Amino acid sequence: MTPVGQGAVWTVLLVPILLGGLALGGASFARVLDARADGRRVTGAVLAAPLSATGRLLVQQRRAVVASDRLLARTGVVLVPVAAVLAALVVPWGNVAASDLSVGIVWFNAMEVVTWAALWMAGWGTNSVWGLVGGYRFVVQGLSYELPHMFALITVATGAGSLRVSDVVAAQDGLWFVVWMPVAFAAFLISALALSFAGPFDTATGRDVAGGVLAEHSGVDRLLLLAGRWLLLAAAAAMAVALFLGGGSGPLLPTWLWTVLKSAAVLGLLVWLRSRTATLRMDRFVEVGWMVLIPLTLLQALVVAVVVLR
Amino acid sequence: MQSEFAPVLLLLVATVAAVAATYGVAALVRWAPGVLVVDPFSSGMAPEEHAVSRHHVRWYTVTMVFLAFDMEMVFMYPWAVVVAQVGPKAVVEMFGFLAVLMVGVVYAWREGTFRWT
Amino acid sequence: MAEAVIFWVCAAGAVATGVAVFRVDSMARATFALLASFVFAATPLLLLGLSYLGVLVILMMIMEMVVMAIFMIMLMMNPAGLMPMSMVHNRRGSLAIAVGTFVVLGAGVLLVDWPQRAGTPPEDVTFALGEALMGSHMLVMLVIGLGLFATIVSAVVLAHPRGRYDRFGDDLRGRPADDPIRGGVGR
Amino acid sequence: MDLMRWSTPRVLVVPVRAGRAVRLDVERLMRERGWESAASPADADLLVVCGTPDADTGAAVDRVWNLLGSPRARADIPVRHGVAERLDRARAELGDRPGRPSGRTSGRRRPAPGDRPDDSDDDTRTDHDGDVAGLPMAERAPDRDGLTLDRLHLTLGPVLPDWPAGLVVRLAVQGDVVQTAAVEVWGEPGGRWDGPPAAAALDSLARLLSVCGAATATRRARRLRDEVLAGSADPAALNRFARRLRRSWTLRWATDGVGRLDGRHGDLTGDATQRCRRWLDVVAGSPPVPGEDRTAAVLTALPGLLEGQELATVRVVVASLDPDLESSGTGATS
Repeated sequence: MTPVGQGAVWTVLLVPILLGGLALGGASFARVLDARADGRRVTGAVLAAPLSATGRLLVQQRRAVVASDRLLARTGVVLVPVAAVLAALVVPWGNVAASDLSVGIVWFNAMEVVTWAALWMAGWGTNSVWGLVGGYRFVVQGLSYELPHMFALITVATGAGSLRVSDVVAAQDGLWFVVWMPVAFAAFLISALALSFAGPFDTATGRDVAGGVLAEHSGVDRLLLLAGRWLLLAAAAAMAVALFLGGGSGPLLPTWLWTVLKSAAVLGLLVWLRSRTATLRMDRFVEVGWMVLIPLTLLQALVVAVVVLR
Repeated sequence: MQSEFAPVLLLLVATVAAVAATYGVAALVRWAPGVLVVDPFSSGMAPEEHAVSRHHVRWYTVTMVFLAFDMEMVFMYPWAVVVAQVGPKAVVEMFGFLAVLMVGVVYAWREGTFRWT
Repeated sequence: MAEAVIFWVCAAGAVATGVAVFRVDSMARATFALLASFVFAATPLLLLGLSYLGVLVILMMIMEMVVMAIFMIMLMMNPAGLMPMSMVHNRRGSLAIAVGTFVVLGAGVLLVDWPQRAGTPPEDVTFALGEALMGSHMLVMLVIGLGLFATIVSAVVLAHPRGRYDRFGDDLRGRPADDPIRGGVGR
Repeated sequence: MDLMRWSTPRVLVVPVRAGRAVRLDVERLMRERGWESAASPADADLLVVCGTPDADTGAAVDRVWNLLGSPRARADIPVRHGVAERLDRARAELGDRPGRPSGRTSGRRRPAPGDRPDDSDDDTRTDHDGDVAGLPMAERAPDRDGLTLDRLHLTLGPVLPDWPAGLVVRLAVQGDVVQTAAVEVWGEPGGRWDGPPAAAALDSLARLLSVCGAATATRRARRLRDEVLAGSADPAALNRFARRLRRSWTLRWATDGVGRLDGRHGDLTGDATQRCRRWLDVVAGSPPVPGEDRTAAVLTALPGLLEGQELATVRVVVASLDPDLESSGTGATS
């Protein structure tokens, strides 16, 4: 397989487009699962539901709670999609990376952490109990998933001996990392759901707190938060492909297509998991994150480090 | 800019422009302009006070344990890059370091830090 | 040229957001103004080619400032700043210290004879950092490790309201633990 | 713009005591048409009131109606006749009208000159009482652990998605821990539930699943409920559904140890998981445990179960007990 190279400058502009397409596909798939659970037929309208919902939110009036901190709330809302797209910058699409940063893995980590601040601001800024509780729930979720997430990333970096995503892809020539780092892969998938506050990790926007962070956002603000959530999930799925599933390697098809297909498959898996689970309450998950996930991912890192020594 | 971060700047500008465009489109197609200022949703009751007050979190010790544990990331990312070259010494040292921290975490667990109290 | 522009934008941004920390009424805004200031300060590191350190500062500062926001809002009066308040105390003394520090540092910048660069920067700065940590600066890392361990223990001892004797009883044999809200591991 | 015509509305369903028949119809039609249930007024553009609310509940519904941004539409459906038509009409209203005049405010702000929409931050004004924008800041009160902390008041119900009709729980929370809880019942009850017990169990289950965040299982529960009511349910499908939920460990995690009631409470005994299992038994075909005045027992036990708990468990406790206020005569407005 040809090694991943730095693309021309304009390829940067492909990142939001590809990521947006992937996110839209994921959202459509979620609607399909919903429709099947409801016993409705899957029609074109169901597939296009994310688009029509976008239209609906664009038309909807914006609202703000009295005496709310609109500056913080809007900053938080805007930061979610922006951080998602920036995180996806280092993902190689086939053998072209829009930007192959030498510290790509740390960059992904840093951009994903932006959602901590963003969601907290978006919740606190609404001056509503629901938003407040949701924002705080996301912070404690972050405190619990972040270390296993980092250890998964470090395990990959150890395996490749580099923080550069293209080196990670090159190191998987022959044997994908998922084969000998299954625990890290699982931890990464868990944290992919957690960092995009989706699926079993949606306490921050739970129905039990009337939507939490989302409770008081409507119109275009709500649109950006929801879009940002899908973009984050898509970015994490694409990153999982580069880190664990050999990037664009595969027979017959061009490498970029393999990347897209694998990303879509991982995203589909995440969306399916999301639909099949109940929300994990944070008063339970904190302890699991610290006492189960951290030791497991540490052991995985140890195994990989020993293997790398040879 | 010779730095490798030039594409980051470009993408940042492009994304912010896209977000601004979304706001712009919304402003054009919205049926009702402006921002509706409302009371917070309280199941149909009138709110009794502003929600933004001192918010007591019951898991604040977790934040401190996290900050301490998190510091080892500063070392661990560069460690991951060199471990193959440096050899067994690097593995022993890093995991010794982590084992010490893990003992601290287990201690904190026994004290009930990871529970809402 | 572009580098100079970015540097000056970041410099001005860092100072402006730093000033904002003391000008805004809201603890939440003050915290995130400080975060913005740190991010502006981290960007010149990226310009210097210290990619790892620059990104790391951004990563760490986001996490730390979010934690700081939690404590600011838990402990400070009127955290939303809905009532007017001031973040400034002892105006005269702090002004004197600030001006004095600025003069000393500024004088240092102008008066010190800056050395010429000896040698060349390493090819891969992150790799060099890792080698230094695992080699010549090993002791530093070990000391920090023990320091962090002590931090965890003392934070728990000082700040945690309920200890093991509250949870397991005086003989530490009570199972399951007596907690007001149960957790995820070991019931 | 036609953008509203393409999309499916998001509906804030307001259940009213004695309005169960209407609610069941509304929920079935929503499911068939793919209309989603909104979690809060900001999420909604359609407000559907199922039944005839009493004066207090009506005022609460009006207050919530004021929180909906434009475009919005409202359907008050007092009786079971013509539910589909009323929903259609509300839907059409949503797509046709240019919305309400812009810039309505909460009334807590000084009226802007000329009722102009206001995009500035000047709604945060301190008046002479020390109130900001017409609302006071939170007061402090002693908490469970002997500290003195800021306290927020939060009311759950009457207008809240996935909430038992007519129940109002007033909470005082510090951080996200409940310090005090008081229970009220609003409105007048309707007739007894005469449908199959499996449908009642599925209806209660759907509420519990929804607040536990099991979105797909919620949809499936509602669908099966409608099938049971229509008499077209496949026993195998019901069994499969019950078996699958019994196996779901995330659901068990959400309910284990929550809201535990000891002995002498009939089918309320145990924690939320056990109560959930009992519903699943009924769904799978076993006869329901006859409980004498279950509703009164729930209302008595509720405050004690909620105090000292984290906010996340409050909804689970209530949903797992699910007082049947829609048909029960217990507890007039208190």
